[in-house]
Amino acid sequence: MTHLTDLPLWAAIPVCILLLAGSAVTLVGSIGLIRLKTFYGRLHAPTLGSSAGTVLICLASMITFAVLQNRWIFHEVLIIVFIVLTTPVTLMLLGQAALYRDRIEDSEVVPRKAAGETPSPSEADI
Amino acid sequence: MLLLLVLAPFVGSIAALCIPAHKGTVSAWLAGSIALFCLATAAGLYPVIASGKALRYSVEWLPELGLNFTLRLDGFAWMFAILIAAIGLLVVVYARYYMSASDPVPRFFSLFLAFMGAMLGLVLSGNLILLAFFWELTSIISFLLIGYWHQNAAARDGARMALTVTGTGGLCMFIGLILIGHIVGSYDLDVVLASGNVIREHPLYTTVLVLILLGALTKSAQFPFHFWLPQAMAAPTPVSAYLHSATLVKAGIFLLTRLWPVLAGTDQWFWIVGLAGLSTLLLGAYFAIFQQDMKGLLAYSTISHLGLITALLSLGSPLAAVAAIFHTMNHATFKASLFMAAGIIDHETGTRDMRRLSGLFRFMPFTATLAMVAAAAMAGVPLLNGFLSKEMFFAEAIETHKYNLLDTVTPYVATLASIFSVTYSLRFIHSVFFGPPPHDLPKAPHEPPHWMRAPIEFLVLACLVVGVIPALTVGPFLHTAVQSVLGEATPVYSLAVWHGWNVPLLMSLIALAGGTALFLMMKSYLATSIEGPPLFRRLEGQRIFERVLVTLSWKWARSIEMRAGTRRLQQQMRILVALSIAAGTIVLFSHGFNPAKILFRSIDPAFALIWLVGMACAVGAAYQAKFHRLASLVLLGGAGLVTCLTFVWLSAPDLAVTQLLVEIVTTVLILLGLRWLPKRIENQDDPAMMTISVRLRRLRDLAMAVFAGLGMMLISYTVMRREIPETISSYFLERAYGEGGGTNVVNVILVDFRGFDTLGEIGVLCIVALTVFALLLRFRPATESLEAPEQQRFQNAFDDDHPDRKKGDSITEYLLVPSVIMRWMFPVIGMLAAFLFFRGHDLPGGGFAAGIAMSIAFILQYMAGGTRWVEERLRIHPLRWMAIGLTVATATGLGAWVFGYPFLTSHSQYISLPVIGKIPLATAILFDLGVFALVLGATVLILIALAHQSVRAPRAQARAAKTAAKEAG
Amino acid sequence: MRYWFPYPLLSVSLLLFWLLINQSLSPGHILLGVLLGIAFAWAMVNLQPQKTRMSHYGTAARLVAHVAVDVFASNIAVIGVILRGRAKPGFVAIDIGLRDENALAFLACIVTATPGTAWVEFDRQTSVLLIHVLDLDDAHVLAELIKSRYETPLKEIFE
Amino acid sequence: MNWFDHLIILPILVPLVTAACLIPVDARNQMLKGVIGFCSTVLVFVIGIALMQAAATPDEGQSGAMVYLLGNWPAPFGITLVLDRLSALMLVLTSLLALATQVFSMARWHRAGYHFHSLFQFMLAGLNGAFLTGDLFNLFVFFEMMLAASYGLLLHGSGPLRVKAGVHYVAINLAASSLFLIGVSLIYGATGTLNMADLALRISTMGPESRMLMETGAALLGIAFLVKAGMWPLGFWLPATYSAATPPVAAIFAILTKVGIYIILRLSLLLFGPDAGTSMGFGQPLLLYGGLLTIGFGTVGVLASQAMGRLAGYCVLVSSGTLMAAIGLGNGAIIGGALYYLVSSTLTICAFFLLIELVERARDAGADVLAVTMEAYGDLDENEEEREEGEAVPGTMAVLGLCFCICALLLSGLPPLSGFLAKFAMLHGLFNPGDLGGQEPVSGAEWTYVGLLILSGLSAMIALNRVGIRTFWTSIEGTIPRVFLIEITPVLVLLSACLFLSFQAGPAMRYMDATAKALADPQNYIGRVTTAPRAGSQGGQ
Amino acid sequence: MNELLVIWSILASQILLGLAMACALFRVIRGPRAQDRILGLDALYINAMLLLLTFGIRTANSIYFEAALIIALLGFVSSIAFAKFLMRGEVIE
Amino acid sequence: MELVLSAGIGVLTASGVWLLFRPRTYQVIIGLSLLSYAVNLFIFGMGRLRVDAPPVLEPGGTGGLLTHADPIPQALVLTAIVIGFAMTALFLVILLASRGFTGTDHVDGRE
Ligand code: NA
Ligand code: NA
Repeated sequence: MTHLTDLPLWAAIPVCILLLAGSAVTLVGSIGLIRLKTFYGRLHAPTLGSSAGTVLICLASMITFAVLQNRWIFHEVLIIVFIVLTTPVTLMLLGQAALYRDRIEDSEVVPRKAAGETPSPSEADI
Repeated sequence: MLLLLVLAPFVGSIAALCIPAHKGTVSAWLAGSIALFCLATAAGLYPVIASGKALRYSVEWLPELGLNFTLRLDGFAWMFAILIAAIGLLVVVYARYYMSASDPVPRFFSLFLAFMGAMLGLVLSGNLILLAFFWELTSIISFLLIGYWHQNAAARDGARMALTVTGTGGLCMFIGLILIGHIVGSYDLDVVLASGNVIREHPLYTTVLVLILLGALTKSAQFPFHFWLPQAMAAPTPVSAYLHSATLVKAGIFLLTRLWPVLAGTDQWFWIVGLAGLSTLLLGAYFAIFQQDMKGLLAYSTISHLGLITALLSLGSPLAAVAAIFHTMNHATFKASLFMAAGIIDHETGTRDMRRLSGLFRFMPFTATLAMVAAAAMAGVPLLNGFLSKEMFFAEAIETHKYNLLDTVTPYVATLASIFSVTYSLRFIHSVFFGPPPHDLPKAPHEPPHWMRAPIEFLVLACLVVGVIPALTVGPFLHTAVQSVLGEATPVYSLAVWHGWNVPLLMSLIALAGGTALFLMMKSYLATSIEGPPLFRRLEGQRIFERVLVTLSWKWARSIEMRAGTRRLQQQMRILVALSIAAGTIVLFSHGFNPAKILFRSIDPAFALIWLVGMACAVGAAYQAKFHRLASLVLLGGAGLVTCLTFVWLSAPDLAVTQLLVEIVTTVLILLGLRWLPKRIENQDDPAMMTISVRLRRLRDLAMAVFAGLGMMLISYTVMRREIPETISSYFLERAYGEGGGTNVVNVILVDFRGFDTLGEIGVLCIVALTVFALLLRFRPATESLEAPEQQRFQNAFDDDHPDRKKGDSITEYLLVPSVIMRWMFPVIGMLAAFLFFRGHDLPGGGFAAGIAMSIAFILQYMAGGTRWVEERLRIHPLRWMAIGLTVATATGLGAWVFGYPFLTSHSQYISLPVIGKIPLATAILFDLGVFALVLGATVLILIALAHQSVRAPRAQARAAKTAAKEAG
Repeated sequence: MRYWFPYPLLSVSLLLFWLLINQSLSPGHILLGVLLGIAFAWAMVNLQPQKTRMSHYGTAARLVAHVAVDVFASNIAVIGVILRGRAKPGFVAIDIGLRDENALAFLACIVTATPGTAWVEFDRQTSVLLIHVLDLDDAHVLAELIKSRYETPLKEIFE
Repeated sequence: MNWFDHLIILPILVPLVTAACLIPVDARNQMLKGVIGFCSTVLVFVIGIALMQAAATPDEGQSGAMVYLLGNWPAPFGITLVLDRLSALMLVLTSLLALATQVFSMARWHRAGYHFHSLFQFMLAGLNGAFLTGDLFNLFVFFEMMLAASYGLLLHGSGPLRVKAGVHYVAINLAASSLFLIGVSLIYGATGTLNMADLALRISTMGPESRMLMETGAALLGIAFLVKAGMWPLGFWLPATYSAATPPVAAIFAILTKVGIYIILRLSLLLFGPDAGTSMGFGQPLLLYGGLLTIGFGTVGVLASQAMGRLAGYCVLVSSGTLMAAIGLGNGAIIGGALYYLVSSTLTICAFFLLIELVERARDAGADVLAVTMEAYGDLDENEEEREEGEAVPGTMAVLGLCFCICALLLSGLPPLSGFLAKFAMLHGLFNPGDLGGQEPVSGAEWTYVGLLILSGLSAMIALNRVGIRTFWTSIEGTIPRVFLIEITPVLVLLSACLFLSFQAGPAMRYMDATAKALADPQNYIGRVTTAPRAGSQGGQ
Repeated sequence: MNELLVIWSILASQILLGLAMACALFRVIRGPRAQDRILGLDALYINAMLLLLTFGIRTANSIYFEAALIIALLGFVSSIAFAKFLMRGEVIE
Repeated sequence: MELVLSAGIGVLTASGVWLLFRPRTYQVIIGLSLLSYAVNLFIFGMGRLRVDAPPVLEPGGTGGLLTHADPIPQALVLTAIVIGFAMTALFLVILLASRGFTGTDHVDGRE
């Protein structure tokens, strides 16, 4: 069994920095979820966690295990890849759903159906 | 022989059932020969018991409990057996002519024979429990006999009442008899009869007495349980003649007499039995006078005579007992003949109403003469048998037995009742046979066929012969009977017509004179009066009984059922939770529960933070579940996520993985269901609506919920803070690798140590999937959920409104990019499932997790492409997967048999292959494969079945619309 | 060959995935990975995803590098926006020439993974992409940037 | 191990495998499914008889409990199956009921929905597993299997009534299952074992705090079982559920409440017997008073019910309450009689549920519920035209009437059938805890029990009388129902089983008494389980 | 020294992530609209995944990795189910 | 840890039980789910809490309760999770059917 406390200082420092930075970025993203006023604004907030946050923390993990267990297979990459591939799907679908719902309610802040097309009166009803 | 005596009627009964309905005569012959056989057998046994010994026959039935099929024939039983068989034979002859061809006659004789058998069994029982057995049997069969003409409402009611009253009494008596067994230590009649003192001195004596008397008094229709008997007159007359003369009602007398040596002689006995007997005697006679129905009159007279016998038995003197036994015989003869006579009149004239009948002497002189003699016997006219026993009764009545009021009034009551009895006998004869000729009778009266009258002739002859020369005819038989009951206490008595001028004779004369006078006074009143006696007309026992029964068993029962029970789920849940809380609290505090000291120092702040989030999720989910279902579901997901994190934190990676996967599937599942539920309930809690009671109810619910939560918290904290006891897990931890062949102990437990649990668990999953599938095939959505969701309607309308768009463009466009990614995810998730599967035995994962992961891959495709799109491309056979999975898992377990090991014994081995190296092979993997297949199949089936509703419902709707259009057009 | 290996790139990726996730390069795992990779590729045939032939791996590498840099930069920018609490959000419509759906998927991933921009809607008839931008200075500049920096290389790779 | 040793597990495996094999068979071959299922049940029945004989054969001077170590792991570590007289009895009873109801269902009801026979076999597996297992958590698993199948069977045929009843039934039972889990895990947390025999051993030497927690667990567990057994006030779901189920399902449900009773009996005598130290007799007052209240409520319900289905449901409650109170009296002598009563009343109720449907067909001609459900919401139901199996029986009403009479006699405990003997046996045991003639005083609770026993019989008599008269004696205009041989035969078979029990009361009662004795002295059971040898010399590896 | 550093910084980062979860939860509870809640849940999932990664680092045990991987790979499934439910009123058509 | 977890169990139980008393079927199903989390955690807690001691052995090694968490409650929870999932699915479908037949989502099938 290995323990984190066996980590040499030269590795510990970058690991700590990466960890703190990653979680801080994630926290800021989540704060954005609170602070940003509109839904479309908030749509951007989780991406901080899913991009920088994930990458930084995964890096920390890679370093830790590489050093501690002398293991050079970085399966954390998988997490990065999957997060990058799957988060957009959620956000895209959510964004479209929000857009649709706002259009139904005839909200002023959202554009009509994609540019080049003027909203028809019937569309305003829906 | 005894066995034959009891069994023959039952055999005959079954045989009669097999006779076709129209062959009434055959069944009559059958019944007659059985009755004759019984009579002959019983008669043939007389020499054996004449010496005073009892004949016994015993077969083991329930020997451990002291219940044997013991038959015992002594003089008293013999006397009854002869009565039962002889009168039975006569009634059969009579019934042969009485019953009409349109009735199912074989059924009548079948029941009749069964009743005879039960009655014989009752009197021959040598075991108390057997006695109770036949006792209830007589009640039940009499119910069927009384209700024989069940098209008639009176017959139904009468039958029901008879059964209810006598059955209830019988059940009480049953307890009493068991108690006697408890006191005496045996149910054997011989033993019981020898233990009179033990019983009378036992603290339970009064209880026993009351219980047994309840049985006996109800059966023999003693006041205040007499009311069923007149109602039972709705039965066919042969039934009445049999039941109310020699058999059913005499069963109570039989029991009282039988147990007389062990129960009688105490104050309790005297008071209860005496009071019942005397009041029945008097009231029965009084009521009889005012009956307009011939059978009603006879019924009340029966009640009265039974009261007489009971009163005799109450006195506790041996001579009285002799009188009782003697009167039992006599009453049977004259009452049977009177009933038959009444039946003939009813049969020939079509009515039994004495107001309509009159002057029948002209039309049927022979029958009239017979009836007159029998009625005279009933009235106690000298030279007939009724006179003899009544004389004995008077003699006993004037004796002093106990110094109390009841004993003092006995002679007066006896005389008065006798006056009444003369009155009603006179009335019976006079109003039916004398007076002007009858007019507008339903039928023209004439003499019945000779053989129908023959039984009456025989019985009346018996009355006469016994009345004139008692000592020579019934003397010895009576003596045998008396001796078998009283044993050494048998008194000296003489059976003679003439005992000289004495007080009893005086009383008889007073009765005759007074009765005649009374009749003459009331003659005109009776000829026109309405049914029922004055003063007591309102007090109709059966009506009170009916009302009580309805109130008790219907109104009260319902209101209790409503009050003590509930059909509402919420109440039931509250009760369940409240009881659980109570159970836990009581147990804990009976042990002096002391919550473990709360320790703050080992709290991990991050973990605490996570749980703050978790608790907020839980409370939020609970709060939102009413108003915002989607939000509640989201929050539920949050709580689940926190649960997962907890599992990871606290060293349970397997649980975390499984919980996560299940979480995802559950969310999709509930969302699929949410489609068919009402969307959102607007907050209706406007303050005006919130009455105080609603608030209080909520407060109570909240208090209970908080209490339950607090309880769980305290208990779990207490357990978790304790040292772990010596547990069976050490065994698993030590042997998981060495003997189970895997390093992931949890997985080894699941597939090996406790693989049987897993087999059961996947079975449950399989069952649920099948149930869901079956239920959804019959699913009918609520009407407002039937049409497509409003979003789709809007989007489809939008597509329709725009010429450049096709229907369905919106959804295609919406999913254009996401579906690409979702599709490519399919093999990736599949690989993940394979990964989870293969590593399960050594690291977190396993067949279950793999199965769920794989099913998520499929569901994702359904979400991306829709049901039809996927099913055009992928053939998934969830049912087959399930069947294969369960079979594989079981077969793996069975494989161990071949090697002589029990089910599910696993085998693991490492196999070396060139290039690849050592690979582990464990049969447990095969088992896990079964788990995988089943979980995959079941999960997919559940989700897909639910998803299919979106396709099915519109299709069904369209079909319905088409059908409607076709019908319209 | 095509019949046996319908999606070679997919099979290779799956093998890679298998080895990474198992943290092993043992022959047994390679064999298993290959088998599974091929098996799932066959399964994919039924789902009929659009087949695309990828080429220009150099361009792909460059694109990855660009994206990494952009993501990093926009992370910082968005952190700033959130902490400052001031932003000028807005929608931008961009004409996109990409037809290949896999390429579109990549573009979507890039745009969304980059903090500050979010893919909201794509009209297939008009090929107009609507994105939401957290802090919008100039819509045209952004549109051009996306077209040149992401769309063009993707077109090169996939079409 | 020889082949006979494996016989114990077959009552679980045979139905399980049969169920699995029936799943993919096309729903159109329902008859084939039925026949296969029937064969499986027959097999289980035969095995049950063999096991019963084995359990009853004295072995080294003691009545033998056979132990089966699953996976060849020794007790208390692995899961053990234990066969003793009691479990063998329950196995035979279950399969007898199953045979009857299955045949009955094949006339028409199995076509009312889908996967009837699979669910039925699953239920058998679950029931048999619950009877055989010697492990608390495994008991939970089989309980759930049985319950899950019962949910499926209750909903078989769908329809508003069944679904409405289903919501309540499932919700209550899910909550109860949570309690079950809490109880089992608490017991594990306090004692460190799941094996019942091992638990019994540990209880005698347990520290006070562990004992407290263990008893709390047992109390919660008890509540869960009492829900299943239908104790007042936990059993309100029962009449509604039973009367809503399709007849064959309601009939097989007759055994479900008995599972709760079985477990209560098993655990209370095993764990809280004379060796349990201060835990001796734990929970008995609750059982006694709860049982008495249940009889009372059942009695009232029987009187208040108009529909026969509900009436029968309340009869189930009465029977259940009678047994609970009998156990709660803590009088060993009553247990033998109670077991006899259990068998008799279960058979009767099962027959009664089957009979009800046949009888009610006569009452309103349009009661062909099946046809109604079929056409109302069919989708895949095109193949469901009325196909009738077997031939109509002549003299239908007479046969039905006779059967009804017999049922009424049995339910109200009147002679000449086993209902009467059962009541007698219980009362005998109640008054004579020792030998007959011992002069033990009778307590107030015991008197109440006697009174309620009589009252319940009385109310059954009155209510059945009322219903019977209404059905058979007043409905002249009612049509004569079409009843098929394979529908009436099961009823007759069940009733003849009661008849058999009455004639063979002696041997039957000896078996029950021996069972009761073995239960009262669990040392033999515990010893058998804890010393059960593993197969092979070095274990199964 | 480095023990302290590592332990404290991990703890700090876990607390930060825990706070991030709390923020996401705030959005879930607060809404105001369904899409906000779902977005919050998605963020909750990502934060939880990162927390799991830090937990793996803290225990220097890669056994917890799978849980994180599953969130990364499958966590989006429930989110898109929600999103699709919002958009189309049903999850699978 | 114990305190936090037991408080969590308590809150989950209370929320779940509160929902069991509510009249809407949907509330009941959410309540049962919350309750099942609580029960699962409760079962899990019965094996006591251990951090970083998963019951996964070194290849070839043996373990004990000193070095590893108790695996039995974990196995029990796994079974409970599966059964809980199945029951949730079943109950959901039943309540859908109930609503279909009765037109209301009240637990008693009528308002
Ligand atoms: Na973005
Ligand atoms: Na999610």
